[in-house]
Amino acid sequence: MDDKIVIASRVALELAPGELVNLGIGLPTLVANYLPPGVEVFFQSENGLIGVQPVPEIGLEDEFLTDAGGSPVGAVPGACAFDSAFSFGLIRGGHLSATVLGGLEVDEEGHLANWMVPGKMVPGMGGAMDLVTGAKRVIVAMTHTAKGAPKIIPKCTLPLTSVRRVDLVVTELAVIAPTPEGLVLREIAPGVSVEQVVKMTAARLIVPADVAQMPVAA
Amino acid sequence: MDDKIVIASRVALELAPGELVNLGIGLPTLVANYLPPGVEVFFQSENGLIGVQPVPEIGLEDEFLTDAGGSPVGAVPGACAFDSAFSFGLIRGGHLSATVLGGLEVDEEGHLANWMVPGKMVPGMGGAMDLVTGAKRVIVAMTHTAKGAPKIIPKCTLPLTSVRRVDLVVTELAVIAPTPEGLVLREIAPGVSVEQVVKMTAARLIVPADVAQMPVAA
Amino acid sequence: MAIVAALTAGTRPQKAVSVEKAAEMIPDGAVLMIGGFMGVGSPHRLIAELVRQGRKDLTVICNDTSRPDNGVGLLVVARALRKVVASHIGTNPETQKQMIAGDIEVELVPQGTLAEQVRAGGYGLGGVLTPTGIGTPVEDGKQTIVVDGKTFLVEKPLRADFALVAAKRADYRGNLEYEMTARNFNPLMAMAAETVIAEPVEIVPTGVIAPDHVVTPHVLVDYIIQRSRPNGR
Amino acid sequence: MAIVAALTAGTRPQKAVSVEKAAEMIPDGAVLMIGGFMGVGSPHRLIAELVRQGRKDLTVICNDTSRPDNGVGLLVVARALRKVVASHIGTNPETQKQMIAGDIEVELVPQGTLAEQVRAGGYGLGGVLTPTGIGTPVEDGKQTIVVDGKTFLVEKPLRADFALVAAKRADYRGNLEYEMTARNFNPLMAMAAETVIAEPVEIVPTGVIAPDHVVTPHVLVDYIIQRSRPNGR
Repeated sequence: MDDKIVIASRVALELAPGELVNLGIGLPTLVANYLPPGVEVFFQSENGLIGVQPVPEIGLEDEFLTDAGGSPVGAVPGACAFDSAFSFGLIRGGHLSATVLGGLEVDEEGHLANWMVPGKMVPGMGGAMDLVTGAKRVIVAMTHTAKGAPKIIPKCTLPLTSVRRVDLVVTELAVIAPTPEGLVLREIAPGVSVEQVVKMTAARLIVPADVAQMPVAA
Repeated sequence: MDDKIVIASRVALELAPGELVNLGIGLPTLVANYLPPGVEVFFQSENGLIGVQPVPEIGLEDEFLTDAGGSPVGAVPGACAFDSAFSFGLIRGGHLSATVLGGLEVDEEGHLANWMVPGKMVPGMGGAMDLVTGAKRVIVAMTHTAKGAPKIIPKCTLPLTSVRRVDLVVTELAVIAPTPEGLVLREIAPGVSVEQVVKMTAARLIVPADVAQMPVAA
Repeated sequence: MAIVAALTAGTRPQKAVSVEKAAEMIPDGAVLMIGGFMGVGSPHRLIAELVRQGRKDLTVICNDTSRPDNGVGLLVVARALRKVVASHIGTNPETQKQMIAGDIEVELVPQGTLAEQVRAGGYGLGGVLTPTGIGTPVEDGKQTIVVDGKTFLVEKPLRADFALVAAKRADYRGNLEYEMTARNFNPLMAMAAETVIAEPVEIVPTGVIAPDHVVTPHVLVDYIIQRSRPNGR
Repeated sequence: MAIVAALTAGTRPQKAVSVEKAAEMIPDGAVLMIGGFMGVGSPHRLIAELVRQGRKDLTVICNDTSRPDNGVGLLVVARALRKVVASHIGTNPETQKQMIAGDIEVELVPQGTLAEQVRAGGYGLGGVLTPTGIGTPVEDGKQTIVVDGKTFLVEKPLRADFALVAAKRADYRGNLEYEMTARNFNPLMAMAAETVIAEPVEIVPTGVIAPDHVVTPHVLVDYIIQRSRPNGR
């Protein structure tokens, strides 16, 4: 199965009915496709909307309604629009149940780096720093490695997004929970061994006796 | 002529077309009645409206539209409603051309005290401190004396409303401009002498050679 | 027969409550934000019910205590309050009387500062930097800060256990719209409390309030006071 | 014959201007706030006209520099900018290229901080106290403050010479309404500049926009870009 689907479908299980959730551009956006039946989650787009959904039909795009990447989206009935200060009031003020973001690095303290590679890629942090600082739960959805190199490492080498410890890291191999004690391996993907995960992880992993199997999309 | 009418009609001459103006409860509210013909001024009410006007007919009151004193008002076409943070953003942010407020004391530094008499009257400052601190021009509209005692004094004895120097003081006897050099007597009311004004003023008044006659409502 | 479906089938939390149930959630001693300006835009049914239930020792953050027979004034007269944080109490002699007698603690705050403090509490900001109050008794005991050579008061964020907000309209989800000067502190307070109870004048189907006209998004609203019934409150 | 009365007879300042005249008011070197998010809600006609007139050395405060062929991106490609203050430039390779070459100064700011800085500039606040950016490069060289034991960055207010805002509708007075995610920074910027130029999609008679639906009050708007004419821009 595609790594992205494994990750997105697993993250989707973290979301509860009625929650307000912000999905980052890219992989995190896919999470919306894997919500369990009957689970209605409200998606915020930081450019100013609660109630984002896909455009229902090609040709029905509203030129004044896009996601934070500038791509056309739709809106559910009961959606609400607002300005950027309000949008980040929701984010910084703890009104988001969860934010799902991509990551470049996560370290043993649960710190996330995901907004720049000095000298190479300086896109800007956009809303990421506010999201990681303010959301009730921060879920990092990323591939376990980049070109074979572990992204979960002892200490971030890239500039941090926030000093707030993220709550969960979901990769195609594992689900890892940063805690005050360190990174706890919670689940491993089907067909993957604990040893494989440990090998692909540069950071020290705390491996409890009861590592569960990661539920993934059927 | 009624003192209040003298004061209100003189203050009205200070307002220019298109300006945004906040009138305090009481005497300052009367100013709206004396705008010169053709001068359209927009009145803000700090409880959340630009475009306040009197209720056009008895019986047409909107229960959700009052002035800051809780009395029913009307709204002009093109009025706009907003929350209290926005309302005071207009005020504190310098978007008001002028605010007209009552006063208990004004002193030689141009400081205003108008919100409490310790031990006697502690109504609270409401919006007065923000108005005096933030409006482009602060015009104090008040009677020259209270029970015979001068209200324009060397130094305020009551707690200040703001350390910002007010721009103009209009009483039934005179128009006085606080300046860095002190209180300058600009105009005297018809039938009043400079000596009378000086006598009724406890503060030192700077009296130029060219004290004008105060124009009042016909 | 009334056709009232369970809108909340399975997964969605129930928001509609009676005014009695809503008031019962609020314990003695709670910290409340109550919307309204001289009673305009105040949740009158909730206030009356709190009085009826005999609530005590409340701390209330509000613009003013209105008049003795209106809005927050009713709670003052009922001696339900231990403390009031407000910008103005001058129109309610009962507040002044209880304050002088030492029965109620009153903290007076400039109106614009109060609005920003409530907003900061809801927006996750560490405080408000305002020039308002500098050189006045409002400054007493407060931290100041110099930014680019100008001195500002550092006013702290405010939060509450409950926000009681009045709205013109709510939709089924809880999106709120306000009317004219009844908006005032309501949308700010709806961001700044653990539990938000909305008392709308009208309830309309989802979608009736256009997205651009929603002022308080439904995700902020925990409970919607049911319409009063012919034989009830 | 077109029936266009002088609405401004005698006492009211004229607000309607052509896009050419509006752009001419903006000198080289000016500090601009430009609304929009990835070009959605940006004043496209004004931007194109500034490019056409060859404006130079501008400082632009905006959310992002969009793509090279859209929104603020056009100004970047035209090399009209000396400095950009934004939260994101990653979608415009031209901005990155000029930044690396030292041709344009880029100040990156967290999006929520940028929004509050613009708001603080318009609201007369001394700064913004935010937890965002603490312990990251955003903190470098900035003042911090401890409030109730928590550390916050002190981010300064932002103001501009001109705010160029895009709106869905303006009425004759200049009241503005926005649509969906095209609102973004526009209403905040309309508070924070010496001169505010609004570029509406539609212009409607005064009263068509209900008071509760006005987002930017007319008193903040100095100029309204006229509708394009069949033979003009």
